[in-house]
This record gives sequence, C-alpha cells and structure tokens, in this order.
Amino acid sequence: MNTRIFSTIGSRLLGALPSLAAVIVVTFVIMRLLPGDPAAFFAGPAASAEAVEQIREQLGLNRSLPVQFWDYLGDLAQGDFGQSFTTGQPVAADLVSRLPASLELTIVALLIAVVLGLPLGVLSATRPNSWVDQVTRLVTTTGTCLPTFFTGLVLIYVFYYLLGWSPAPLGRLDLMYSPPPEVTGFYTIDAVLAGDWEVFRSALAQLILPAVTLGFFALAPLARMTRAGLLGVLSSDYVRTARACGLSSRVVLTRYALKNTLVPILNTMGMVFSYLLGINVLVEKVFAWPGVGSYALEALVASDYAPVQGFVLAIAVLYVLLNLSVDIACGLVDRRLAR
Amino acid sequence: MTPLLSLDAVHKRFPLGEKPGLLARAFGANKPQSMLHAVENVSFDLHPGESIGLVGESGCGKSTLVRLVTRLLDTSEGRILFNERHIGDVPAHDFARHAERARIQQVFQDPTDSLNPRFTAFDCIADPLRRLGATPLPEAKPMSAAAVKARVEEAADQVSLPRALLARYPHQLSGGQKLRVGIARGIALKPQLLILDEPTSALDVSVQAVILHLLAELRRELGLSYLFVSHDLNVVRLLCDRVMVMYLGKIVESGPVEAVFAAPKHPYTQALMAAVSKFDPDSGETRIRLTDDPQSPIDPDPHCCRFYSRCYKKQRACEQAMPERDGKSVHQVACFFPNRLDEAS
Amino acid sequence: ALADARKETLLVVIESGPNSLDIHGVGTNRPAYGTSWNVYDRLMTYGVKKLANGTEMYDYKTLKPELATKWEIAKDGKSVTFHLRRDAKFHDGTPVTAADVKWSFDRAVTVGGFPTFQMKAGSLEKPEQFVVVDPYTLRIDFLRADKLTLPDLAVPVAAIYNSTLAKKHATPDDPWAMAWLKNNEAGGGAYQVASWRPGSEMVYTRFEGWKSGPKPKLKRVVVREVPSSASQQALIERGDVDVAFDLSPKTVVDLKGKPRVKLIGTPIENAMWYVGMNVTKPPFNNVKVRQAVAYVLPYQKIFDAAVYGQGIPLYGGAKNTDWPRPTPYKTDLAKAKKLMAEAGFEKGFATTLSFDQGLSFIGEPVALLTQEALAQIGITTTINKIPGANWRAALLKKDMPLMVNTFGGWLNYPEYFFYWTYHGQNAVFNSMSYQNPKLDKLVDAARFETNPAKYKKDVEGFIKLAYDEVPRVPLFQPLVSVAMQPNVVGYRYWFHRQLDLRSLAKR
Amino acid sequence: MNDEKPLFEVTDLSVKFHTRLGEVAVLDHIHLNVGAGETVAVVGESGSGKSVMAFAALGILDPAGKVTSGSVRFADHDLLTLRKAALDDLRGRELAMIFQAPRTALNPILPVGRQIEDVLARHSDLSRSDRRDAAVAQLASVKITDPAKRYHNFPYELSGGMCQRVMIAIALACKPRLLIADEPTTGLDVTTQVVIMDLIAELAAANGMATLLITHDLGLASDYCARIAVMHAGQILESASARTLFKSPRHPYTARLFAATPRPGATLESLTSIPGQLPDLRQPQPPCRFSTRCERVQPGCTEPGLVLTPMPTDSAHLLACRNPL
Amino acid sequence: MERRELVYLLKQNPLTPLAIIMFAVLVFAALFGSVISPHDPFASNTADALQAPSLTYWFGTDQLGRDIFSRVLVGAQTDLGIALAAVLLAAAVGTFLGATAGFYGGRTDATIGRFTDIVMAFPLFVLAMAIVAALGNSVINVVYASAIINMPFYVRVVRSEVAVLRGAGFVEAARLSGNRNPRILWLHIMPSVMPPLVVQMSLNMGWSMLNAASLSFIGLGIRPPSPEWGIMVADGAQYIISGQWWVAFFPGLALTLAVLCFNLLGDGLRDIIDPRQRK
Ligand SMILES: Nc1ncnc2c1ncn2[C@@H]1O[C@H](COP(=O)(O)OP(=O)(O)OP(=O)(O)O)[C@@H](O)[C@H]1O
Ligand SMILES: Nc1ncnc2c1ncn2[C@@H]1O[C@H](COP(=O)(O)OP(=O)(O)OP(=O)(O)O)[C@@H](O)[C@H]1O
Ligand SMILES: [Mg+2]
Ligand SMILES: [Mg+2]
Repeated sequence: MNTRIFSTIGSRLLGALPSLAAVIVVTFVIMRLLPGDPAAFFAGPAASAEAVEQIREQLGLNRSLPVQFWDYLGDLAQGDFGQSFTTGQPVAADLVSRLPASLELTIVALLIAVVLGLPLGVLSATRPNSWVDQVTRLVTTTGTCLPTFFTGLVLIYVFYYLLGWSPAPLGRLDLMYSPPPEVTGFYTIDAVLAGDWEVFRSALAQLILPAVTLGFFALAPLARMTRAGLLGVLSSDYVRTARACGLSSRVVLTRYALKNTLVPILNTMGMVFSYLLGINVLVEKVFAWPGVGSYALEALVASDYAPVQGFVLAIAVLYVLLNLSVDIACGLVDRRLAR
Repeated sequence: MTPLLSLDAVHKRFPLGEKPGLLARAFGANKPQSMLHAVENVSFDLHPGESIGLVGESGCGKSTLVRLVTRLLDTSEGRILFNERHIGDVPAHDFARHAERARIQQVFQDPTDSLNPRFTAFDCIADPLRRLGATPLPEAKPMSAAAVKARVEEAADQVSLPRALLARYPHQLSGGQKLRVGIARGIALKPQLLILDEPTSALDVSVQAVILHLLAELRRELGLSYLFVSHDLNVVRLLCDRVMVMYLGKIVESGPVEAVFAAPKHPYTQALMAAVSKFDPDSGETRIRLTDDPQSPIDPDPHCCRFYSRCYKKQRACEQAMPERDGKSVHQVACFFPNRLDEAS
Repeated sequence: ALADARKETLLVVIESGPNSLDIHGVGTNRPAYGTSWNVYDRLMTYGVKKLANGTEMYDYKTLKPELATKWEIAKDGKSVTFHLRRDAKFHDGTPVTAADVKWSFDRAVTVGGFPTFQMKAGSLEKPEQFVVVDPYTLRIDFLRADKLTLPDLAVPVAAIYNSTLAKKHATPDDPWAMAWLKNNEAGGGAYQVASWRPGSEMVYTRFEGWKSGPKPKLKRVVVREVPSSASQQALIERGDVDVAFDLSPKTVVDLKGKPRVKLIGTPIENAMWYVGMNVTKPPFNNVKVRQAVAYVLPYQKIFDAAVYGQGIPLYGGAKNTDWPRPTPYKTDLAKAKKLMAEAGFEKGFATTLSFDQGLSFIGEPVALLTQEALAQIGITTTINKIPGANWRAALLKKDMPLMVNTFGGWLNYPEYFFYWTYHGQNAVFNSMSYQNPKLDKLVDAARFETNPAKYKKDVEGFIKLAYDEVPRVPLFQPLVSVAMQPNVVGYRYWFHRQLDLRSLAKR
Repeated sequence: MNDEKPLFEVTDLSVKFHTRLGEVAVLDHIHLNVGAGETVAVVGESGSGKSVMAFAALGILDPAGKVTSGSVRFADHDLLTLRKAALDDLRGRELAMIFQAPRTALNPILPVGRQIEDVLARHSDLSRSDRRDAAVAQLASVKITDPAKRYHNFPYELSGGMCQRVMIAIALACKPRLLIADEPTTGLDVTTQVVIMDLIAELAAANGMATLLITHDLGLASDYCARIAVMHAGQILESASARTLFKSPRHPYTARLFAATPRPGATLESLTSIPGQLPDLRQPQPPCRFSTRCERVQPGCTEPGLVLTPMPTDSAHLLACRNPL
Repeated sequence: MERRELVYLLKQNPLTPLAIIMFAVLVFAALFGSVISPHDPFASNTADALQAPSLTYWFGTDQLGRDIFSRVLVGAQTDLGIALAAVLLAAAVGTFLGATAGFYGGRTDATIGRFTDIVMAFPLFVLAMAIVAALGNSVINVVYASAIINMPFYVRVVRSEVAVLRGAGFVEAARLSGNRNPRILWLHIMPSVMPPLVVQMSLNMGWSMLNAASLSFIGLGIRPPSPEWGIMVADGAQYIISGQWWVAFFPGLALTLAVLCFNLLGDGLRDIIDPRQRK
C-alpha cells in the first residue's frame, strides 16, 4: 500500500517533468521576446551605447539564445535562479521571502471562501430554487464578477478610509512591528509560535481585507460546486437507500451526501487555489502586499527576466504539488480514484 | 450452399491499461501487458436467409463479436469471409468505404443512444443512403435527394413508421418508434446481413411483441439473414433457426434452436434454460443454479475450461485442457461431459 | 513603550525603495541614492538656504565640510587638498582615513556605468588623480579647470566607503566587492541600516558615533514601500505615518487644506516636463511643424489637469532670467494652423505619441491632451504607453518621433542641462536627436567659462536657439512634494530628490 | 388472511409530480395490500408508477412529487402522517427496500460492510465490535464467500450480483417485517437473476417476512409470488392470486400483457401486442386509463367512479373494469 | 423544447430573465453607445474635471473632464468586443483541439493533453501579462492573450464531451452508415457538443472581460484614449481616497454587471440545456 503510494507520487512527479521543462522553455522564450532591454536598464540612465554594449556582454545577453538558455539551465541545475535587477537580490532569495506572503494570503482567502462557501452551497442545495437559493446564487455569483482590484479599492475606501475599522493597507504588518522570527514565513503562524500576540493580531488584521477580497472572488466556484455536487448526490440512488434505511438526516447529509461531494469540491478548491495564486498580482498591488505576484509584475514591466522566470517556475512546481495533493486527497476520499 | 458469412477461428484481445511509457520501459518494467480475451476462437457459418441467435451473459463478448463482424473493430486473429470475400483484413477505419459496407448493417441495442439526438428521424434513415446509397462504389455518383427521400419513405413504410414522424427528433418519439427508425436505417441500404444486438431489451413486452413480428416479417419479405443477439432465450427461440451460446468469449454450444432447447448439453446452457421462467406457478423446482463468480476474462488460463469455476460437473480434465466444439454434428458443444446431466446437484 | 518608541521613530512611506545599498552598483535605482546619502558620508556637502516660504533647501552655491574639515585649492589651480576629520569612524569602528577616500574614488571612476559617468561630469576620471598625502590628507589633481569638480564631490556617488571592510569581501573576480556591498553597507554616515527587506521595507537606526555633523534627532526610521498613491494619501491623512515622500500632484491637491497634514512642495531644479519631437523623423525635421506643435499645445489645460497646478509653468513668456525658464509659446490655434500650412502640412499627418508607463500619472493626461490638441491641426496620433525598461531601451534607440517625457539634471547649471539634452554629442536625453553646431559651441563655451558676463551671454544664446527651434516644447517644472504630520520638522530639499533623514525631527 | 388486517395496506393513494411541463398524475387511487408472510408482486410496464408507489409509501419521494390522497398503513402506523423520527425508526428496521440498480444504490465511497453497520448502528444498540461481527454474518447470510474480506470491499470492486446481495444484506440487517423489492434483478444476467430471487425467497421464508416484489417480468412474478397486482399508467387494474391471474385474467390489459410476453411453448403467431402506447399523463386522463387502448371499450368506460372491486366469485380477485373478459 | 417548458424554467430561475435584460442593454450599448452617448467620450474639458455625478454628467467626469457616462457606454464596445473576440478565438481553436483529442484518443490525445497541461501549468493571469508585455499593448494582443489562457478550458470541455459521445451508439451507427472519422466528428458529434460549449462560452465571456480589464488595470491593456472599463477603474483608483469615488465606481460597476450578466446567462443556458443540473 505505502510503496504503491510512493511509486504513484514518484511517477506523478516524473510525469510532470516534461510540463515543467516546457514551462521553462516557454517562459524563457517569452521573456526574450519582451521589447525591453535589460542591458539598457542596467546601464543606468545616462549610459552611452558602448556602455550598454559592455553591460550586455557582462550579463551574457549578447550570446545566442540557445547558449543563454544552456547557461540558464546550468544555473537552474545549481539552484541558481539568477539575479533580479529590480530588487538587486538573488531571485531564489526573493522568492523564499515573498512566497510565504502570497501563500498566507491565498490560503486565508481560500479558508474564508471555504468556510462561507460550503455552508452556502449546502444551504442552496437543500432548498433548491427557494429564495434562499436564489439570493445565495446571486451573491456568490456577484462575488466572481467583481474585479478583485475594484473590490479591494472599495473595501479600503469603506473599511479603512471611511470607517477606520481596518488597519492601513500597508502590507503584512503594521509599521510599528517587526516580523516574528521566521519559521514558516507565515506571520500569523510565526507570531503564534513566538507567542507574540500583538504581532499576531496585527498580522491577522492586515490579512483580513485582502483575504476577503480574494476570498469573495473564490466563494462562487466553491458554493456552486457544493450546490451542484450535493444536488446530484442528494438525488442519487444511494442517498435514497440511506433514507430508506432510516438513517438520520445528519448522517445522510454528512456521511452519504457531503462526503461524496468532497471530490469535486476538493478539485474545485485546487483549481481555485491555483487561480487565486495567479490573480494575487492584482490584490497585492492594491494592498501593497509584498508577495510574489507583485514581484513578478514589477519584474515583467521592467523586462527583468530572472524573477519572472523564477516566479513562473516556482508557481508551476507549486501547481504540480498542489494537483498531486488534491489527487491524493481525492484518492483518500474515493478509492476508485486512487487506482 | 456457400455461407454468406463465415468466421474462422476469430480472436479479439484488448490490451489493458496504458502501454508502459518510455520512462517505465527505460527503467526496466517489461512486464507483459495484460490482455482481455473478449472473443476467443470463434468459428461459424451463416447462410443466406438464415437467422442465428447469439446468447450469453453480460460481458461475455457478444457485442465485441458483433463489432468484429460489422467491421467496427479489427480482429486480433482469424478470418472473416463475407460473400466469400475476406473482409477481416480491411482496417476498420477504411471499411466505411468498402464495397461490402452497405451489405452488413446493424440494429442497435439502445434505440435512444443509437439515434443522433440532433438528427431528425428522416436524417437518421437517410444518412447511410447519402453515404453509401449508390453502388458500386467508389465510381458511382451519390444518390439524388429525391431518390434518398423515396427510399427513406419506403423504408419507413416497411417498418410501419408513420411518415409524419420522419420530421421528428428522437426525443419526440417513443421507444418503439425509435427502434423502428433504427430498423429502417438498418434496412435502408437493402443489406444482406442484418445484425441485431439485443434490439428489444430496452423495450416493454407490449412493444417488443410488435417489433418481433416486424422483424420476422422483414426477414421473410427481404430475404435477410439475421445475427440476433439477445439474453432472452424465449425471444431467440421465436426468431431464430440456430442458436449459439457464448460464455466468456467462447461459443460453448451451438445447434438448431429446437435441439438446443430440448436438450441443452453444456452445463452453462442448462443453467440458462433453468433460469427461464416456466410461467406456471405450479411447475416443479427443477433448477440448476450457478454458484460462484465467473472467471476473469483477463489473461485467462489457456488450458482451463472457461466455465470451470461455476460448473457443477467439473473434473480434473476440465482444468487441464480447454474443451472445444466438435466440428461434425449440427448440435455442437464444448464440454468434456455433455451427457452427464444426472450429476446435477 | 510603544508610545516612546513612536516618538523617536519616524515612519516614512515611499512608492518604491532601493534595490541596492551600493550607489556604485550596476543598475542601482534612485531610492538607493537616498540610502547612500544617509548611510555614507562624503568629503563635503552643500550648504542650506531658506526659501521664501520658510522651507529649507540645499544651496548649490556653497560647500560645507562633512568628512573633510577643510580643503584648499593649490596655488596653480591644478589640485585640491582635503584634510579629513580625525575622529571620524565607520559604523564598525574603523577610523576613516585618506586611503578609504582614495579607494572609494578609485572605485567610482573604475567600475563603469553611472558612478564613473557622474564623476566624469566633474572631470574626475582617473585613479591617478587621487593622491594620498598622509592618512588624513588627500590631494585631487585636476585634469582641467572645471567648475563642476568640487560640486561633484558632494553628490551621492562620491560616498566614502570603509575600504578595510570592503576589501575583506573582495575577490579576484570582484576586486571592488560589488557583490557584497550591494547587500551590506560599509559606511560611516549618520544612519546605519538595521534591516532591509528589498521591495518592502528599510529600517535605519542612528549611528551614535557620527561626528560629521550635528547629531540627528531620530533614533529609528522605518521606510515602507507603498506603491498606491491612494494608500499613501490615506495613511498620511489618518496619521498612521509621519512622512509620505514624493507624492503625486493629485495627492498633494487632495491633501491641501487638510488640517492634520503639512505639505511642502519644492520645484525640482533643472527639470521639466516636455513634449519632444525627433528631428530625424520627418516632418519633425521641419522647424515650422515643431513651432506649430508648440503653438497648439493646451498648456494651461495640461498644467491644470495633469499636475493640478503643482509646478511652475514654462510657457507664455519669461518673467525673469532664471533657469528653467518659460518659453514664449502659448496656445494659439490660428498661428499653429498657419505654420502647418506654411510647412506644407495643411492636411496634417499621422504619428505615434509615446510616454513612459511608469510616469503615467502625469504622462498620460499630458499625452491625452496633447493628442486631442494635435488633432486640431490634423496631426493624428496613436498613443504608445511604454513600460519602464522598454522606455529606457526606446530612449536609447531614439526612434520615437513624438514623446511626452521629463528630465532633470543634478547639477543646477543650464549648460549642464543643455549638454545632456540639446548637445550634438547626442546623449540619451537628447531624445529629439537635435544637433546644432552653433548651440554646441555655446554650451561648450559656457561650461568652462569663468567670466560671468560672457557666461551669461552664452547661456542666453543657447536658450534662445533652443526655444526658437523648439525640438522640445517645455511644459512645466515639476515639484517634489512631501506630506508630513505637523509635528515633523527639518525637511530639506536636495537635488537628488531623496529624504535627508539627518535633519528631520519630531516635535 | 381475509379476516385480520393485512400488514401493509395502501389505500386510495394518489401522487402527482410537478414537472417542467406541468402536473403529472402519476398514481391514481391505488389500492394494494400485503399480508404478513405473504409475497405479492406488482407488475406493469415501464413508467406505470410502480417505483413511485414504493417511494411514496416509504416517504422517499422526490421533492417534486406530492401525495394528493390516500394513506399507507404499516402494522399500526400511518406512514404518510408519521413524524419523521418515528418513520426513520421504522424504515430499515421493520420496513426495508431493495432497489433496482444495485451498484448505484450503494454508497460508492464506503466499504460495503460499513454500510451494513450504519444501518445496525441506527437501529440496534450493538457495540461497535458486535456490529462488525453482525455485518460480517449478514454478508455470510446472503451467501457471499469470504465475508470478512468482502466487508472491506467498495461497491466498485464487486460484481452486479454481489452488489445486489449486499443490498439485500443491508435491507435485511434488522430482520424487517416487510421487504419492498423494486425490480431487484433487472440488469442482472438471467442466471444471476434466479439466484438472487431464490435468495430473497429463501430469506423471506426463513424470517417470515412479507415481500412486495415490483417487477415488469411476468415470469419472475409467476415464479415467486402468490399474488400479483397488475398496474397500468398509475392504476391497479387487476389483482389476484398468480394462478387465477394466469389461468383466467379478467382485465383486457392483463390478458393482453400475457399474450405479448414470449413464453416457453409460445409461437410467434401466438404472440400479440397491446395496441397504442402508455397514455401521456400530462394530459387529463379518463377514469380508466387503459380505455384509450382497449378494444373492449364501451361508452360506460368513460364515466367516473371506477374502483378496484372484488369479484363476486372470488373475493381475493380484485378488478377495475366495466367490461371484463 | 416546448414553449411552456421554457416559460417554466424562466419562472423557476428569475435570475435568467434578469440576465437576458442586462444582456440586451449591454449589446445595445455596444452597438449604439457612441450614437446615444450624451457627450463626446473623448473630448476633454478641464474646466469640468472631476465633477461629481449630476444631471449634466450622470456619472460625473474624470481628471480631464470627460463624461464618464459616455465613456462607460462606449467602453461597452471595447470590453465586449475584446471578450467576444477572445472567446470566439479560444473556442474555435480549443474546440478543434479538444474534439480531435477526445475523438482520436491515444497519442493525439496525449499530445494535446500535454499541451493544455503546459498552458495550465502557468499562472494563467501572469501568462496573459507576459504575452501582452512581449507582444505589446494592443487590442489584438490582449485578445490573443485572453484566448490562449481560455483555450485549455475549451479543450477540456470539448474533449470530455466528445470522449463520452465517441462511444455513443449513434457514432457506431454513423460508422455503419459509411461515414468516416472526420465526418463523424464534425457532423455527427459536434452538434451535440454545441450546447455545453455555448454555456462555457457565456461563462468565459465574463471571465475574459475580467481578464482584459485586469490587464488594463496593471497597465498592460489597450492604449488610451480608448474608453475601457479596466483602465477607467485603474485611473479612478487614485481618486477613491480623495472622495472622487465615481471615477472608478461606475466603470467598475459596469464591468461587474456585464460579467454578472454573462455568468447568469451561462447558468440559465445550462438550466435550459441540461435540466439535470437543477431539479
Ligand atoms: N474497447 C474495449 N477495450 C477493452 N475491453 C473491452 C472493450 N470493449 C469491450 N471490452 C471488454 O470485452 C468484454 C466483452 O464485452 P462485450 O461488450 O462484447 O460484452 P457483451 O456480451 O456485449 O455484454 P452486454 O450483454 O453487457 O452487452 C467485456 O469484458 C468488456 O469489458
Ligand atoms: N421525479 C419525478 N419527476 C417527474 N416525474 C416523475 C418523477 N419520478 C417519476 N416520475 C414519473 O412517474 C411515472 C412513474 O414512474 P416510476 O418510476 O414509478 O415507473 P416504474 O413503473 O417504476 O417504471 P420502471 O419499470 O421503468 O422502473 C413515470 O411516468 C415518470 O416519468
Ligand atoms: Mg452488448
Ligand atoms: Mg421503477
């Protein structure tokens, strides 16, 4: 059993390699298509054409694309993602320091969406076509239709500027606090580990608005999938069997219905999570969140190859792991899928 | 008389699971691929005007055999002769344009599933005419629209489908009507061989009766040959001249309907017969019941009788050699102990 | 404790932060100048003057001691000798010596790129020019008489590095410890870098051993990056931060009249927003077309809508002889149409109007209004918004026919500005590729001219030429604006447009 | 049997469904009863409302369906008015049901043994380990080989016949007094069908259980049931002992149904069909829903007030026809 | 589908008629926006800059004094146009790939599956950003970017539908009728795939609009001065805190409503096409 799981995981990871390789190639090519000239950027505002050429040579940008690609692969193999021009740091270090920020935000957003979305979906599914259902549907659907950048701005305006309930949209911590000692990189968790409740409160307060912005966006897919899945399951033969056997409504709903809806819900969660990681860019921009999304955006605008390449690769790897864990979780729920 | 259709030692094996990938092969996973033996060593002749019934339990390979005959599937081994032409070696995807395509037609099991929901009844029946209507292929011009229309209406009349229904979509038709559309499509090209894969199993008895009459009549009028697949022995008896009993890919018994029904020889046939209701509340209990599960069709032991695990007369010999049908008599059975009915438990 | 800490801590928000701690590094960005300014010392610094509105600003006419207590120009006028402060120490406690100064200057003129270029502007080009006389005395030999030499030693690039420390991290491949100094400081300035998280935050603490000036008041300064100007505004308005630096004009307008916010806007010297026309791209090679453009631009609309009046207009006739100086042009559609007709372009033509996306807060409205106005004389334009790095590349390529852009020179001399923007050497900033030998001669002459009257004549000469031929149409002079809580004092405007933390205090 | 009250009694049951196309009167005043220990079959064509009747009785109708008249009595309980908790107490313990498609009627992600245990947990106070033993024993009782191992199997790991055995094991886990078997063998092979039917009959006999067998297979009904009710388009048209019904059907529909069924010994010529199709229930229906297909229809057939009444000659033979054979 | 069935469905789900009305308004605005807009959406009027909503300027004015109502109205064309073009392109290519993969299976399927996997392995929005950044800011490039990131979804939807239908009885019947593969795929199977495809397209319209607007928001959208809702929100973002909420609010609202319209429409279509989804 265990060896089978390991070999499954192993073969899945092996199977993802070609995709990752393609991601590396495609990103590399797209980045070289960018019209910007990193050498010009690097050379500074007043550089002469010769100076730019000189820099180009220093950076190895005058070599042919295949050679550059080969060099890049060589660096990658050594765990070197290159240097960011914009932050001036090694990309790997930047990613390590920024990825937890994005992940923390995304995970909290997903939690919010799950905590709200699943009950709403259940509510809808158990009262199909009632007004409760319609209102839920309208609200959750509206959630996906709100551009996150717009929601974020409106939330800041209302909750920070007008009401003053939430702290300034200034990233992960109030300016007065310094980050807790790094263990996981998640400030909330690290603060708890360090027993620093003030920092925890501040980190949490900072998280709420951006996470709600993202979470509201993720609400609809989850609520919808729960509703649709549950509706399907509730009208299934085995739920009817369970009812006919006199099992209590609670047991029927949880053990028979919800658990069977879990697989599509888990899949949706995986999809939503990866999608949120992608659109983090917008929320991070609005909330000055020092995550990988805004990092990649800035780098992209600056034609800064290395960070974008590193970011895309990191996310792609993350996706592979995410999909794998979703599949494993689904396999645990429904053994048919584990075969 | 030369047979219309003749199968000679036909096999069909499906590879199971994914082919081992390049990586797996590179790492030395050279376990041979599992094979599902769906049809094994099947030979029979079907004469013009004859109707053969094929019975057997679910998954025994009836549909696979049918699809081999209709050339929707390629055989793994063996020859299929139709009108003395070897059609078994034409790849399935090329058979659509084969000269014999129009001669072998089929009526499908599920009348709903086998009609395109986006086509009207007329289009469903007209489709084969438009594709294969003109003979001989490929030089001939396709049938004119008027000719198609005439033929469709004729076919509809032949299956007693009111012409008014031709404009309807399948979901606007009842089950029996859908089946008539399916039959009309099957006979539109005036085939020589019509294959019926459980045509009435999705219908109620009341509709089934009409269809059975219709089929019998069509056969008489058009001189068709039938290969009739069914799991209902009573129906086979009504419609067929000969019957073949299939078990896990093998024909275990074949013979004239009366002979087989009167004295089934293979233990499986016997169980099958015993399962048929006598429609008599007072009839006595002389029943043979199958115990245990069937063997797996995946990589079966080539030296063991396929029925071994469920057989009430099994002997050592059955485990050591595969019984085959003897080729001489009209009533053939693939069993080492066909006559020891007395040992029934 | 929190409240106490708050009193001695300054919270600053800026749009984006430094990407390096080393101003000599390749690709170092503007905010890094500010870091260098506060973390490193220079030999000299500029004086300070009070403006009419009571705010302070550096005085480019006077130089004051910083690490050097005094300096003297040799009799022959061919060198200058600096005497270093004897008690000065770097942050790690190492005393500052002339060797450190030489190492630093050698580094600046050798590593290439921006520092070398900047040193060159003051005719500081070769390591041999920097001579260690004794541990506390350094001589700089002049290559030529250049009045920019001394001022150039007070700009951020001339920072003094702790060479002992730096050399420890040097490698044969990297003799100047570029890699290490990028992420580590080796300075002796008033502030130390306590922590730096690139892209989000920099924390400075006061260097208690600083001797080069009056002890700074603030113990700790936190500089947070907040890209959204709206957030910046909200933060300062709600009192959550002490200083918001380099605000957008719109934010300034909105903060105006808010009781709890103090605003200071200082015109950026030697800088202007302009519409540039590439004279190598017909029909902009035709001076009449350029003049037509100059006459059709809706100056006042632009000034009102793009910067909300936050700046100094550079159109409609000069009122004094300062630099930058307004042009004689004002919006006059009839004249513009006439000029177009004279140039033979009654029907107009089509072209592309580019601007830097990074500066789109101002650039975009300017471009839109320009587009609208040009349409009146038949010039149809497609707007091309070019992202940051591509903008650099596009400027280098010099193939944009029409652009909205801004430029400012560090050293506040008109000939310095013209050298970079109009001179036939065709530097990047001469984005119009303008070439006129007559103008070149005047600029070159002014640069090394010592006679004030002659100098003045040269300056007037090239300004007139440039304004008559209008390859670039000046629009306005921008401001650098800072908003702070009323209790924050000591803000000083510097040519490098970064915050000088040393003078700031909280009351 | 005639004197005492039957164990299970459906009286005047009508069910309507709310559909996209309007109301559908699926059941029309159904009467049916099953005595203790008795085996009764309901036969009828597809869509005649057999399953709906069973679902209505057990309170597991689709939300779109509404009972519009009648009552369902089981022992001393009126199932239609019983509180949900009380009904849940009965279902699975006293009243059990087996469904048509065994594979889909089992929870796909729960080991089959656990599904039996769930029912035991609901209706008995056995301890955890006892429940487990009971579940294994239950699997053994439906003749599943190696029950302890099968306990852990998921439905997808079992064949259709085995799934049906598990269904039976679940239904009979608490030794109910009434078993409703809704087409328990459709979709199974004929050889498996008889094995399953034998098993049900055997267990019913052993437990003294009443059985209501719902099927469209007349042969099956005749082989296993003492009494048969014939249903057509939501109406019970005739009900009698199997023997009576086969020998002398009185309702034209019953007779037609027999004639249309291929039987051993029948010939193609003797096989006749029923004219017309099942009526479209969305349209208003005449009192006798067969009247539109019936060749013996007479003017009186369209008058209201048609009820299932005992034949004068045989009180166990009920008929709803104005012009019987 | 019968009429009363349709009426019943629309009554059951009151959001669908709402969506249909919104859709009509949207299409009307896109077609006639420039004709009916009360002001010239491009004309600046700095004297009236940043005016609050009033009778003259229903949605107020922006920094350059342009009428936001007119711009929102005309913006419908841009946003709708981009989304429609992107969706059509993605659907066309995605359908072709998905149908081929689903029908032929085997190596073709594996190859196409791998291709979509690769696209999906990217953070999609960032991929769109990169594409626009690489190809340049222009309407057509935004369309390409949107189409590329949408394509995998069509491939998947169509692939799975086709893979199911490939085994349907009517496909075998078509084969027996002498149809060869391409004909079976495109004439027999594809008509049945259209309904889910249309649903997907409707849902994707909304998504594409969001995408285009988001790209504009981060400055990688289409060029000014074309009125586009995302850019208008981005431009308006800086005014929210200073109290000029209308600059961002109305375009944002228009965007939200338009996306909502397509989502509800997609849902409604799904109800109508596939009654099993809702009971
Ligand atoms: N394409 C295929 N690939 C792999 N296995 C197949 C394929 N088609 C059929 N089989 C297997 O071949 C066996 C015979 O299937 P077939 O459909 O011929 O049975 P059948 O007798 O028609 O059954 P039924 O009565 O259920 O229609 C089954 O075990 C089936 O799973
Ligand atoms: N949920 C429902 N909504 C609408 N109509 C329904 C519903 N369930 C059943 N019906 C209708 O009720 C009628 C009787 O259905 P039922 O399932 O009881 O038939 P049956 O006799 O069990 O048929 P079968 O032999 O096919 O199982 C059918 O016409 C069916 O369409
Ligand atoms: Mg079959
Ligand atoms: Mg039923």
